[in-house]
Amino acid sequence: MSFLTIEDIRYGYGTGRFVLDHLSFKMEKGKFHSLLGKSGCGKTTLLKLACGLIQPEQGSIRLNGKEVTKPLSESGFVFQSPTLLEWKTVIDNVLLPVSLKRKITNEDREYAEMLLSLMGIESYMSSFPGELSGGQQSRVAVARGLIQKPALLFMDEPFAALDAITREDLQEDLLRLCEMQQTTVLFITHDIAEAVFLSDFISVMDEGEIILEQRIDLAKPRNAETRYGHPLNEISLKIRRAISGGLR
Amino acid sequence: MSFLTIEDIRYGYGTGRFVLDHLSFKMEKGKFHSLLGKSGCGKTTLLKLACGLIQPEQGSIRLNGKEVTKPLSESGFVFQSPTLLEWKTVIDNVLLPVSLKRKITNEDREYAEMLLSLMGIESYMSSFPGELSGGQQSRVAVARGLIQKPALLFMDEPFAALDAITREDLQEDLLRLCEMQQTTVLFITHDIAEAVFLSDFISVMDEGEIILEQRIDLAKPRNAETRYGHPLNEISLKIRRAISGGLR
Amino acid sequence: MRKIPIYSFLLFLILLLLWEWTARGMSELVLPAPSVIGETLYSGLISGYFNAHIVQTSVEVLIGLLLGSLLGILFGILMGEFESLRKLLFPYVIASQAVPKLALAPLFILWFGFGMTSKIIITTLICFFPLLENTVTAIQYTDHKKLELFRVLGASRWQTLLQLKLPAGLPGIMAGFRVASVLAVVGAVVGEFIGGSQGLGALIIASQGMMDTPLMFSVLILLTALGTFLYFIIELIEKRVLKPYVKEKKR
Amino acid sequence: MRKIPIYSFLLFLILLLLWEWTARGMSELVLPAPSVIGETLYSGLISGYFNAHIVQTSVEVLIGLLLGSLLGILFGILMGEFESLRKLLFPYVIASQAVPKLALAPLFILWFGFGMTSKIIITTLICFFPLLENTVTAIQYTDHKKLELFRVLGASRWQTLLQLKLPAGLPGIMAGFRVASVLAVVGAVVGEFIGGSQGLGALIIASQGMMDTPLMFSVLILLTALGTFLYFIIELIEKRVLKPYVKEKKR
Amino acid sequence: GTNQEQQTSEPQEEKEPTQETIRVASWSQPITEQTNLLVDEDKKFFSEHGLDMEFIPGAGGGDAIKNILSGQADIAFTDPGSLLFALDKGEKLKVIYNIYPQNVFNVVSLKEKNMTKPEDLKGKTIGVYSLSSGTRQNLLVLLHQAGLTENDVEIVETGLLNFAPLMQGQVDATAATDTGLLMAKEKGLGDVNVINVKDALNIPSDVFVVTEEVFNEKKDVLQTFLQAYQNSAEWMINEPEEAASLAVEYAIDGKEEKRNFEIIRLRNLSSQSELTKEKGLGALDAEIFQQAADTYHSLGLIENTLNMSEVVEEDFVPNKQ
Ligand SMILES: Nc1ncnc2c1ncn2[C@@H]1O[C@H](COP(=O)(O)OP(=O)(O)OP(=O)(O)O)[C@@H](O)[C@H]1O
Ligand SMILES: Nc1ncnc2c1ncn2[C@@H]1O[C@H](COP(=O)(O)OP(=O)(O)OP(=O)(O)O)[C@@H](O)[C@H]1O
Ligand SMILES: Cc1ncc(C[n+]2csc(CCO)c2C)c(N)n1
Ligand SMILES: [Mg+2]
Ligand SMILES: [Mg+2]
Repeated sequence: MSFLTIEDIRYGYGTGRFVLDHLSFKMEKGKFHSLLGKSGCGKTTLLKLACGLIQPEQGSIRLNGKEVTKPLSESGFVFQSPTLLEWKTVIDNVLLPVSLKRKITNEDREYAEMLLSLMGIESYMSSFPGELSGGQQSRVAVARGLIQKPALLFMDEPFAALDAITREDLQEDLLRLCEMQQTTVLFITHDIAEAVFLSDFISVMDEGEIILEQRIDLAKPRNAETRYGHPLNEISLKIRRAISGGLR
Repeated sequence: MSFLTIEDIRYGYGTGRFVLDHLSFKMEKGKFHSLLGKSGCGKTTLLKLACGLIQPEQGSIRLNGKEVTKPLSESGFVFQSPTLLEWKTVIDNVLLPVSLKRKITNEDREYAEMLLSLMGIESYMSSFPGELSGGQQSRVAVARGLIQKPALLFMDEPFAALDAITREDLQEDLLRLCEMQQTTVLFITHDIAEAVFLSDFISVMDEGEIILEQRIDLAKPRNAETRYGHPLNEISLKIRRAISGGLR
Repeated sequence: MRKIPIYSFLLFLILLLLWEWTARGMSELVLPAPSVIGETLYSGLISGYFNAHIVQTSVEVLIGLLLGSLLGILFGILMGEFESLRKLLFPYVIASQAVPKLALAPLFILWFGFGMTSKIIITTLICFFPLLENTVTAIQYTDHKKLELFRVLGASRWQTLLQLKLPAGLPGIMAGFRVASVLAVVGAVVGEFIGGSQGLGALIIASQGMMDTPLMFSVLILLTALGTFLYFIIELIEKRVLKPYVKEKKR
Repeated sequence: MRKIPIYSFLLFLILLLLWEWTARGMSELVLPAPSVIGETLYSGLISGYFNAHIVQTSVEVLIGLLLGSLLGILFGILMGEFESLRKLLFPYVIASQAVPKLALAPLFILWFGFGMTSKIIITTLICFFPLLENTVTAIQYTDHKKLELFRVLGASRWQTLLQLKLPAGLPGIMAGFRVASVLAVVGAVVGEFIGGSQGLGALIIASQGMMDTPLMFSVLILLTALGTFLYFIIELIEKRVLKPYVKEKKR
Repeated sequence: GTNQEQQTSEPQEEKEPTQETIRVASWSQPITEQTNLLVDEDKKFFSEHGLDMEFIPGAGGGDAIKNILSGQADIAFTDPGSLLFALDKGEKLKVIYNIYPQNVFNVVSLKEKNMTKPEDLKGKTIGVYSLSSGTRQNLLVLLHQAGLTENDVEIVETGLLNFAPLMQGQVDATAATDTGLLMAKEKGLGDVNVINVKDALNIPSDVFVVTEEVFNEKKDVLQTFLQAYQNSAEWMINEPEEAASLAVEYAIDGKEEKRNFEIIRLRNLSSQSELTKEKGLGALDAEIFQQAADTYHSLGLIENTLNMSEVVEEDFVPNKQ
């Protein structure tokens, strides 16, 4: 049974051209889904549609059979750009989603600090976003996306601004967290190996269409071994070919 | 003979902590230099110092023996975030550096169009930045950085928001352009393979220090073969170890 | 949303009726009924009685607004760019604003004559301030990433101003312009209060002398119309000028 | 940069001398010399002659500014959030601004009495507009990425307003506040022009009636001081409130 | 000045080659009651004397005096109150013509209040235009003559629409002028009692004032001007209907001819007195000005005792033929 179903949707930004057309997509509960594809192919658009931020012109988006018409606020989000509030400290930025729901408890604060130290930026807790490096800002955004222990998590290139090492650490942390909390994830990335390492399902897009759906059956828990193992490489190559094959 | 010399500089953002301390760095004329390192280690800071955007508290930065005290406006720049002017069209954004120097000629316009089509976004020429995807915006910024055919080029993670395929295309285009124009480049990236593929010299930073300087002697012109060849992989591994070894 | 004009009209009607009803129980001297005012306004417009006054005031308002806005933006730029200039000049700017123009009438007449000039100067002075403050603010809060970009591109101060700070600050500057456009009307009228023999302000004084409140209210309505017209024009300009911003920022 | 106070003082001195020199050749009734004004001001301050007037006007200014700012922000929020409300109300807002308060003064007196109320209402009305316009603009030009963030986090309209639109628009709103603070002084004084037996505005009128121009100029100087003081206070508040912005945006 | 004005006293003379400019600073805008001063284009009272008369509007008698002090005007059309204040400040001024020898100020109360004499004002609330207005000064004069002071009444400022609070009952009485009362009656003011200030102290309402400097340097022009003004005032007295119809065009408040006529009638009355019947329009009497100055002094409105015989210059007034 699929959790989130996108059926035959169409979307354009009012420019006459449809960015997505006749696109269908499914997400299974508790699974990790990745979207890959050339820059500008419509990944971000699809993610925004899936999370209810924008509405399709045609077709339907259903969560557990119920039409999605507005953002599912119990989900977690990490946008392509960090989008932090400059006038709040790092920890307050992380706690923002909670503070919009209810009073912040000590537990929330502790969890936020835990996430920040997972992200390796616990020492910047009281800094303002303007005082952070690009990668540090994007890690604050990731912590903010995770603060609510969401059942549904949308992430748009969350690790793009990070070095390989930090990135791998965070991938493993993310996988652990998601497994623990049975999170359903929609993840956009340009790093094919990252997608394969993390995902249960990978969809490759091209010019507004999904041109490949790939199930990843690598054993869990995944670790450094998985990462440099042959199976991962093979799948990576296949996906890579799909992406570049999409080159028309 | 080195072209740009950074000697024993120290820099802090006024927070009491020095981001860079006793750092020295050299760039050779016409060569491609990459900076790698964990997020927050001070790469962007070093690049801003090198290009004259900020001044060190101690130490000296010299270009051809002459102290650098303000940005070298004949150079090219690509910042970590695209930073486009929302009220100008894509092509006008690309032409901005020229328009600040002199009247735009037809040649400029043609060159801008050429760069945009190299970047694969020639069809968005008359769009506004707000109508582009994240990766498309970053490609506009790259085109803007190249428009002046600069002798000196500073790029801060220019390809981070791009998919693997586009990225590889652009890497090759960039290499070709730089070779043609004998450009000296300072390039920041998190993609180790990218750095190795592109560079003549790689410096690995950690906590404000340069912990590894590596000359890359791979044959030129570099192509797909270089990319998947054994030598590249080996160097990559070494650099990777340096970065993670920096983990203290 | 399409029913706004209807609601708007209904609200207007209700207010009018309320007014009419209140005024019925009162002397015309205190609060003339809208019907009476309407009559006075209509006959005055038909007979051309208002024409010369309207033209006079409009000319003052337009010239004053133009000068005031230009000066406001100019000084806003200077005081936004040069902190020192700001510190140097701001006491005088505040003096020019906090002092009621009405009190300085004889000086204005002494310096600029009792003709249109002194009225235009008063209007200019009044328009000047909102634009100044909004321009200063717009200039000071430019996104620092874009500023870095311009620095690195070797843009001159002048270029940074014209191509970055002003365009980026345009929404704020336009807000100042909207405020100024309405204040300009008040400015011209206050200018005419101090010894003008023509213009809507002079007419207000005259109508008060005649205790002709319906006439006074007619003039007030004309002033409102003038203000609304200016505001509307500026909104139109704004919509055109700010289109790219709206594309990016509003949705 | 450290020499600014000196230059500022020098400029002031030069202007003062110029004034003294001009005034020497003129009747004291038209333009009194600064020395004469200084004397009047000093003796008035020493003898406590101004005290009650200063207090009265300050109270009106403060209450009016407070009310006007609150209303301005409130209506700015409403009209910024609800396009329909904006369309519905803006003719009345413009009417309230384009109509010179001085003309309505007799009516204000009739409606609100001779006391402080009518002065406060006039001040409120005058302060209101710059804050309204700047708030509307600040609200309308919020960064759309941050708006998306708040939408996605399920923030209510109210939360988006309080935690995003207002803080993000604070620099613009503060600019409106600075304008309002200085206009408040003019508002209170204009209110006192008609029907006030106390307050600096009443003192201006009285001094004009007695043709005591040095006294009038003393009052104008007090008004400038009051305006400068308010402006200064608001700048201080601004510097504190806007610190995080400055961190990010200014350097 | 040149001698040319002398020759121009013959009214028939056509356009002079050189016209002498004379600027008159009024206390008001160009209003109906000053029609005679405004209709030069039609009636040529001034241009036939070779005068190019320029009307400078003002907002109050103080403005008029400031305008002559600053050299913006030659002659001020102003009230004696403003004159006295300026003299008190040490300005050197001359009164050269009595425009309205009658005091036009009054205190108006509703009939039912039954206030008929100045003494009845005790303890009452009385409205004035503003603290600086002639209504207040004249109210004080009236009270003074009745042995009352400012402290015996409550004076409130009501602005120009001062009859409205009277009709609404917010004040017991209001200080006004004859024309103000006329308008108010037109607006439905019911039966009222009027206490006229002229019955207490008949200080003239308006005079022509010049600075000593102008007085000394432009004697001829001034005399020519006064002659022309006198002619115009006589015309207004003789042809009130014509004046009323011309006012429609020339006066800013001349919308209705009928009302213009009423105003002009009132001003014609206040232009004439026993003295003017004897000596001609504009005749001055230093004595009444001295009384005014003394009253203002004892009221504390001015600080110095003034010698008005030095100020009032009777010789310039054209004599009755
Ligand atoms: N404006 C600032 N004020 C204070 N501290 C800053 C500021 N900018 C950067 N820093 C600090 O300086 C250090 C180096 O930052 P820098 O931007 O150079 O890192 P980076 O190597 O480019 O990282 P990334 O890969 O994440 O972009 C970081 O620890 C950061 O917190
Ligand atoms: N606001 C907008 N207005 C008009 N067109 C838009 C807008 N946003 C995106 N587009 C267009 O829609 C297409 C898909 O954009 P989208 O952001 O979904 O791409 P993406 O796959 O996320 O790309 P990237 O990897 O570069 O982030 C692009 O061609 C882009 O030009
Ligand atoms: C007939 C006549 N009516 C009213 C006034 C007006 N007025 C009388 S005293 C005074 C105070 C000075 O401002 C003013 C304005 C006048 N001069 N002449
Ligand atoms: Mg995207
Ligand atoms: Mg960086």
